[in-house]
Amino acid sequence: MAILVDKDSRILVQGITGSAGQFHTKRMIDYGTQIVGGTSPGKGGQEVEGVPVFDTVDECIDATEADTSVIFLPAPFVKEAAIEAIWAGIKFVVVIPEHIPIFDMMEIRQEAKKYGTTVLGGNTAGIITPGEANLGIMPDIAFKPGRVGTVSRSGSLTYYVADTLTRSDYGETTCVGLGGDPVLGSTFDEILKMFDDDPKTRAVVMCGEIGGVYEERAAPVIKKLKTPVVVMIGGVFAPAGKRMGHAGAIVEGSMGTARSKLRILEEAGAYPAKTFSEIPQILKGLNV
Amino acid sequence: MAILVDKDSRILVQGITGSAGQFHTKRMIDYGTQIVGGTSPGKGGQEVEGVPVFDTVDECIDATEADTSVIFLPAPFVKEAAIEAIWAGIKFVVVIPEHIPIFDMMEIRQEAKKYGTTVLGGNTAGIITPGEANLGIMPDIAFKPGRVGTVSRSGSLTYYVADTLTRSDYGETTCVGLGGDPVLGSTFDEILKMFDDDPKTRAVVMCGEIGGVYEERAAPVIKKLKTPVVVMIGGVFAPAGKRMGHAGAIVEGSMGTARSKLRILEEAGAYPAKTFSEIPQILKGLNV
Amino acid sequence: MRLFEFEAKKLFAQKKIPVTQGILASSPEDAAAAVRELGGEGVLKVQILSGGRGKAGGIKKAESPDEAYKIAEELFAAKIKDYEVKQILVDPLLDIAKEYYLGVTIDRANYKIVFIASPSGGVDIEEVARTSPEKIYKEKFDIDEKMYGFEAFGIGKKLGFTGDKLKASVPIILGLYNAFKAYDCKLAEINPLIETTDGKLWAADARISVDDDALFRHKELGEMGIEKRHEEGEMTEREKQAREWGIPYLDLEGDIGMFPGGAGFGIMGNDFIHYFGGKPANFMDSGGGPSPERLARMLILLDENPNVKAIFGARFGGISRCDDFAKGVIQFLREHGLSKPMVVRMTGNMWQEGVRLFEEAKEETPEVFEKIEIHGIETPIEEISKRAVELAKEAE
Amino acid sequence: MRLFEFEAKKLFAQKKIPVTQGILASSPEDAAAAVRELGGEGVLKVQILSGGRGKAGGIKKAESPDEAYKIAEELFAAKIKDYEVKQILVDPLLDIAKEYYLGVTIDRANYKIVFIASPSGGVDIEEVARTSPEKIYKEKFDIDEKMYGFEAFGIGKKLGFTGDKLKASVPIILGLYNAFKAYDCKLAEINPLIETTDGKLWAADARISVDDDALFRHKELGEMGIEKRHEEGEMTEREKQAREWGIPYLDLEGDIGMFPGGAGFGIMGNDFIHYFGGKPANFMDSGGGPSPERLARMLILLDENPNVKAIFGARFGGISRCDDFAKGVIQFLREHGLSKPMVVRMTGNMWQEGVRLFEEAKEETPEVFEKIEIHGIETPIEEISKRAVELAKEAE
Repeated sequence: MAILVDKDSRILVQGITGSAGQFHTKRMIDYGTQIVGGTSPGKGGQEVEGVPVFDTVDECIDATEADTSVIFLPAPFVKEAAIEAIWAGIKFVVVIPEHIPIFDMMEIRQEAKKYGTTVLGGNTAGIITPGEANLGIMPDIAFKPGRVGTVSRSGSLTYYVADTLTRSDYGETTCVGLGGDPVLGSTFDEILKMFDDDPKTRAVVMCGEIGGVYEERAAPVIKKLKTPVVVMIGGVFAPAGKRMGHAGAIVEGSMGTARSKLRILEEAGAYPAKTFSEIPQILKGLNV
Repeated sequence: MAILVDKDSRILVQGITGSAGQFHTKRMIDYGTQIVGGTSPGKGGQEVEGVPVFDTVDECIDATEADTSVIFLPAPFVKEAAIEAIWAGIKFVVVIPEHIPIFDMMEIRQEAKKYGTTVLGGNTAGIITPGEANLGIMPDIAFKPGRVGTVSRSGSLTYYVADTLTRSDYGETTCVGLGGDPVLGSTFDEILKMFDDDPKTRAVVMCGEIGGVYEERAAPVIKKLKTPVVVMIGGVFAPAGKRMGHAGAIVEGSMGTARSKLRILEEAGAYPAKTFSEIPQILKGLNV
Repeated sequence: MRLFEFEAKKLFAQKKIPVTQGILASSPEDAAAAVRELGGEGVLKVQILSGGRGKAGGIKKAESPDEAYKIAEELFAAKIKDYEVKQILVDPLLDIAKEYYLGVTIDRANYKIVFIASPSGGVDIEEVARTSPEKIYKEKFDIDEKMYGFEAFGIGKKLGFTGDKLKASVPIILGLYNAFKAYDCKLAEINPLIETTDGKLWAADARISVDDDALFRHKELGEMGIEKRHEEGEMTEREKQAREWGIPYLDLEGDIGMFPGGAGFGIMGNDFIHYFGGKPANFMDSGGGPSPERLARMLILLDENPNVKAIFGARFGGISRCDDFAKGVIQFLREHGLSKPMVVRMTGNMWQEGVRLFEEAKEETPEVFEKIEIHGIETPIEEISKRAVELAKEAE
Repeated sequence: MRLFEFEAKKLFAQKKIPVTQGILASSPEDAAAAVRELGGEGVLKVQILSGGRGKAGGIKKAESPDEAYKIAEELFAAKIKDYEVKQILVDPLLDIAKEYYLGVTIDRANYKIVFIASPSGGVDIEEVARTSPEKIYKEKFDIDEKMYGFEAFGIGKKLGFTGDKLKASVPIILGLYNAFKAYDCKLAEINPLIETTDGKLWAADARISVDDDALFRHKELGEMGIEKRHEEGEMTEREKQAREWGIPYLDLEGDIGMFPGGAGFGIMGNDFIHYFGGKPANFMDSGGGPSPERLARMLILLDENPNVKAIFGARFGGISRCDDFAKGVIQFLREHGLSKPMVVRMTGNMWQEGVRLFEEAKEETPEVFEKIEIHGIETPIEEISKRAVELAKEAE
């Protein structure tokens, strides 16, 4: 078992004919990921790495029964692509590009909620269920199948955490990159709930960082989970970021510092790890 | 019993301080209609005909528990007023003014559907439940309590039909003016269903006229009603109106003529009346 | 409010739709010069507020400036579909490979905006809709919905476009939808959308009808020289007079002058007259509670119409009062007289008083009321209709 | 992208918000002339891309042109909050009766636009939010929602406005919301919104931050002279150099040069150094698969920084390969040398090959690699952090 993506996921690459699309399509296929089709408006009928290209997501689904999409397109085109996929019935969309306009991601999220679709990103390294499917740009090398899930805003932290889990023989069920953009398609709490429902996931490592309020938002959910959550928050010693004017301060209040995030998550029952090497120690203590 | 409005309706007049608002507030009160408040942004605190005036619908509801609104405002202000009322929780809104922009009425209708609100108009003479409440600009004189409902796009036809029913001693449960504008807040089928659910309404007289497709749309509903429907359609001999370009013809097809309306409604089981005097004869034949 | 083709094209051009760049001509000289500027040939299209110009002879090809002069001279002299021709749009000639149809309107029954597209564009699109509905593609939108690029792309595909033409069709489809929304349209059409032999797409004709009731929020149209207007071409002199007086009025072909109340009853009264074998000469709407002046004007319109043989009058005293109505009519009759027989019925508010006033007036000045018959609530309106038909027959 | 006050006011004015009509001055002469034009008095406000100008002495009242000249001279010479002052906005003096706050931003946690209003505007609004939250009124909107007039009216009422001022507040509230939406803002604020003693409302200050990632669709800003920019004022020379090279870089106060991979690990690596008693000298983001040239530039930034005592290097070979990383670093070391000790760890893709390349290079030219320590996957990153702290301490 895993969450969101596995060996049966039928994956569509939006923007498959671009250079990043082509490059990562090959990588994903090499990993064994089931890439069933791609889209590139006006280039329907071509092939990329043996994968058929379609003009529209509708056509791709009709021909391939794709149910999952990963987007490799310049940021200005992401909103249209994601909403096209959502409307067409794709249930999981991974937005790799960074610099998605905030209003666009808000709109994508709104449509996703209407249609019951999960969106990751923008600016995510993607998601991997080791041994089954690798969607995005994450390196295979850090991962191996196992029993701990990870969720992080940062690609590089995901690699370090997975590497730690892999070398300590825990391995991973699924590793989820939420993305580094200021407004994200999914939040920690949503992914944590999915892990909680996955019988194979025995614990989750959640990596957050300074800024924003997505980590804090996870606290009430963590209180209710059966699955233990180990938490690392980067930026305890980072210089204070700039607030978005008075309005930002009024809306986000005292949230957003690494210390506030750690405090709130600890209070909710998460197990804090300062360094990667502490993670397997904590898991061992929890009999995971 | 009655539909949509009765002696317990708590009615708010939006635009109560305008000349039409003042004039008809007095008329409605004189009829015994329960007018509990009015609104006029910036004039909160005043009184009109002994009725308290508020700045906003929210405030009016808080103070008076209004549940119904009748709008007397210039057409450009109607959209805001209607949606304010709908959002505030008013369940029935009567739009008296004519010349409401089509897009505005579409938007009002959309919000009304979201909130489960019924809207009549624009360009309606209003609605009357004889002996209980008179909302709008309909003359009292034609009406008396009874057992037949009426629904019409035209105010003047409503008076003639009610006059006929009154003088033939059938009387009326409720008389509903849908309004004369091209896009309306409610349609025949919706009002017919309400009458069908009203135990006191023994028959309904529906008056339509040439143009539009609201009459045709009622046909599938009429087939299912327990209550008999007498139908009059004006414009059998009217000169053909102009079509709205090719697009209009494509969308509305062969609908819109008085003859097509009559044919479709007769096929659905409605009883056609050519003249007013035929109405009581038909009703008698139906043992109403 | 219907726009002229050249006006609609201005609005489309603002939404990035490629429209043919024609030249507006107000004289045969202009038309010849325009054709010269377009390289020696062009299409002359009369600018009138009506469809079916082509079939009515309002669109002609000119292959030289001289020919353009001659054609324009004829067009300016003619009436096309009852409209005087004041302007001609001289468009470049296109090498047509294929014609498409694009249109947007409101589906009132379902409260949706409908975008309509067909690969079989041109004059016979309505025929296509009837006989080959599978060639008509419709997409519905809520009033607050925008059209996404991928939706426009999907419509372009349905039209059969591929490659560069498909890409070129997307902004046209979006532009048409956006123009419809931006200008509170009741209708926006490109028919035909022309694909030329060199693979380009052009909006060769443009039709827009703006919701008159929404003009108050479209000052930008005025700034573009598009003013609120009425469609004079089809109006009779009497209709123009009535409009000046603010009275909704339409001339019909019969001989009974209709002097009724609201529009709804006006339409029904017209039917009643027909049921009893007569034909109304007009349609008219009094509005609620007409002033004595308005009543007088309504009667003048009927009295001065030579087609009118008899007048059918009906008043329902609703908010207004029948006695006020009676006073207004009596005053007019005494001041102007009436050359036609008239039958009038009053019912509703103060009808008895109205009848009494007429009877009193008749006693005072019987000569004025000789041909006037007054009824109250006791006579059904159907009887009055029948009587009006009789009066008209007697007057023949 | 933060806008200057005078730029934000231009955008507000386009949305019909009444902004004070100030005059922009680039010299003391300009400032004096501006005050003369405003009738002999005015407020001089430095135009810098930072809040808190008032408290930092960047807003001064002048009661004569001469005084304006003197104040402007001082302001142009000073640095306000680390920013050079290049322009001063000279605003008319207002007779202030009361100050309000209006702001719009994004509530990221709830995916809503939030409109914020308070009757207690002015510099201390954040304090008000903390101590008197009941004086802060918030209204949330979905991203595709417009604000209706009656909603704006409701907000105006919450601010305590009545009568004409209430009516005047509606277009200001709508205009602020519409500006926020129209320009893809992250923030739009009017603080203070001033009520003058004569009962008028004025947006006396204006703050807008536009989403940089959405600038591609706001060509109209460029047409208004508002170009994409960076906030130079607060940057060190090294930060400016890094930006020119396209390297995300921030100077910190410590002595350990951070040469890590992605931003996420960069933030965490900074914490690790602290956990072991050290202090990083910088934050840096390599981006994915940095070129040899980029690696060289990253190292130059550290080597030329006199504060840096030792360098902490970490590479996770993900999509990129550790051997490529090793080659780039080795090439730099051979060409430029490195004056600081460095400890480097490689893990992930091809880490063994990376370590081998370093070892080979060390054998070939041991003098170059004297102060370079290379580790592979077997040494945890925490050990490397600890070692970097030791190296820095040794170097003191």
